[in-house]
Amino acid sequence: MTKDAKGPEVTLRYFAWLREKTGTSEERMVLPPEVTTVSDLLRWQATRGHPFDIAFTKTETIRVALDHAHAKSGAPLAGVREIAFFPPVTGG
Amino acid sequence: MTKDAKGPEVTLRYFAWLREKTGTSEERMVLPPEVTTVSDLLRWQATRGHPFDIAFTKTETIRVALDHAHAKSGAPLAGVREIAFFPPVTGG
Amino acid sequence: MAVRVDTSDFDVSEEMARLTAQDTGIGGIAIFVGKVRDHASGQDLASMTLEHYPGMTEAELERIETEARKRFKLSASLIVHRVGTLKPGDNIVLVIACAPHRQDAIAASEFLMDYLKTRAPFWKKEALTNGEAHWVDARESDAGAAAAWHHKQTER
Amino acid sequence: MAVRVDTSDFDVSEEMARLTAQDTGIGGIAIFVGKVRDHASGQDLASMTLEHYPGMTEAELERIETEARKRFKLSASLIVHRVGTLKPGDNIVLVIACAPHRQDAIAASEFLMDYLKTRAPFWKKEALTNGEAHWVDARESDAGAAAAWHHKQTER
Repeated sequence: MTKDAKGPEVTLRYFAWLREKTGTSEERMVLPPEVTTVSDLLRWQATRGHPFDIAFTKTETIRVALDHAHAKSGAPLAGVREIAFFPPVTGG
Repeated sequence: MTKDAKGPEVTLRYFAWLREKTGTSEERMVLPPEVTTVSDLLRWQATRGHPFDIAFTKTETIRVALDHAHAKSGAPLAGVREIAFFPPVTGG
Repeated sequence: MAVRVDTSDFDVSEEMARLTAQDTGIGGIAIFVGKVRDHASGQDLASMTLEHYPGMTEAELERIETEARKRFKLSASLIVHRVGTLKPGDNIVLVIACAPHRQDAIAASEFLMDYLKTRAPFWKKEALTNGEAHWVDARESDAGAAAAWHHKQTER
Repeated sequence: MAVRVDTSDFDVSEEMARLTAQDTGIGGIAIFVGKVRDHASGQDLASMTLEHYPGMTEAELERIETEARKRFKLSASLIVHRVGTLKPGDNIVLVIACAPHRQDAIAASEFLMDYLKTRAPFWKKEALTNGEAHWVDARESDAGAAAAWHHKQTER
């Protein structure tokens, strides 16, 4: 790839049991260059070690939002500033 | 018929434009013995002369209730104490 | 379960509070409020007068509620229908259905409205601002909506 | 059209009055209120805590309202959703849809609820009287109800 090795910083946010299991509500970081889609990101989270490995074991129960909008697993991360992880919603 | 020539008195009630066209909201009378069903009664009303003849011209737009319950044209009148005539309802 | 015919207005919050008081098993409340519109068939409306058949109205509304209770799992319900002369913006009818589950509450409120519109003995007379007045015609679509429920029951 | 996320309670009559003020073209108002039930999966509930995703919640609720306005002829609508810790009997959510015609109001309120339940980023955590606490699982039936609307659109 011809782009810079270091991409822009993004904000990662965690809600409900993902917040509890990761012990994290918000973090800022530069994602590895090979992480370019939502599904890449979910796989990468499981490789970050404890407690992320446990929180991201069953990724089929995890939903992702990019810049405040629901995103599918193939959605690209390029240009995104805020990424959120949460279980299926249960409001109403 | 072996029954008495004079049946029991019934109350007839009229609502909405049937009340206005007949100039009657309520009347008490003994129905002729040959009037035994709702459709008999509708036909008979049209023979009573002015203003009933006009009010009961288009009987397909007239609904009938027997003792506070909707009735079909074949419903028998025997034992009924209150009969109401009105257009299709428009509440709600 | 209650029905009421009233010349005076209703307050939705008050009626809701009365229906749900001390029943914390209720999860959903579906409400419908019908109001007088400012126009009728393209003409400006001055007022609307609602006539009803005292005695039959209450009996019919109770039959409609009883049928709703058979079809849906309800905790409480209420039908209030106003009579007399109303102005544009005034409330005409209130239907509230309370149930443990949302789906029952919503379906019951629709059922109550559809049946009320085709079976409860109320008649509307509209007075226009141009001085004319006429009795409102029954709408085919209302009869269709009620008939669809009958069909639904048969299908089961 | 308005959406609101609030820790405090709402008053249905007040919200209704605000939505309908000065619009006498409204003929029907459909309202849904969701409440905290006193039990969950057969266990007694002590309280329920609602978490949400500030920023996305408002954006998503506005998208849901915009979609409803495209599908139905609406005069006004409102979604209020509470967050924080609630007790059995407390109100959780309020949806109001006002329309010239009854059918649009009722269908829109159902649509808003179905979409809200599957798309708006709220999460419920239930605390039981026995001391246990757990996050509520999403219900398959809710996803099915929202999917049915999508199907409806495709059919047209």
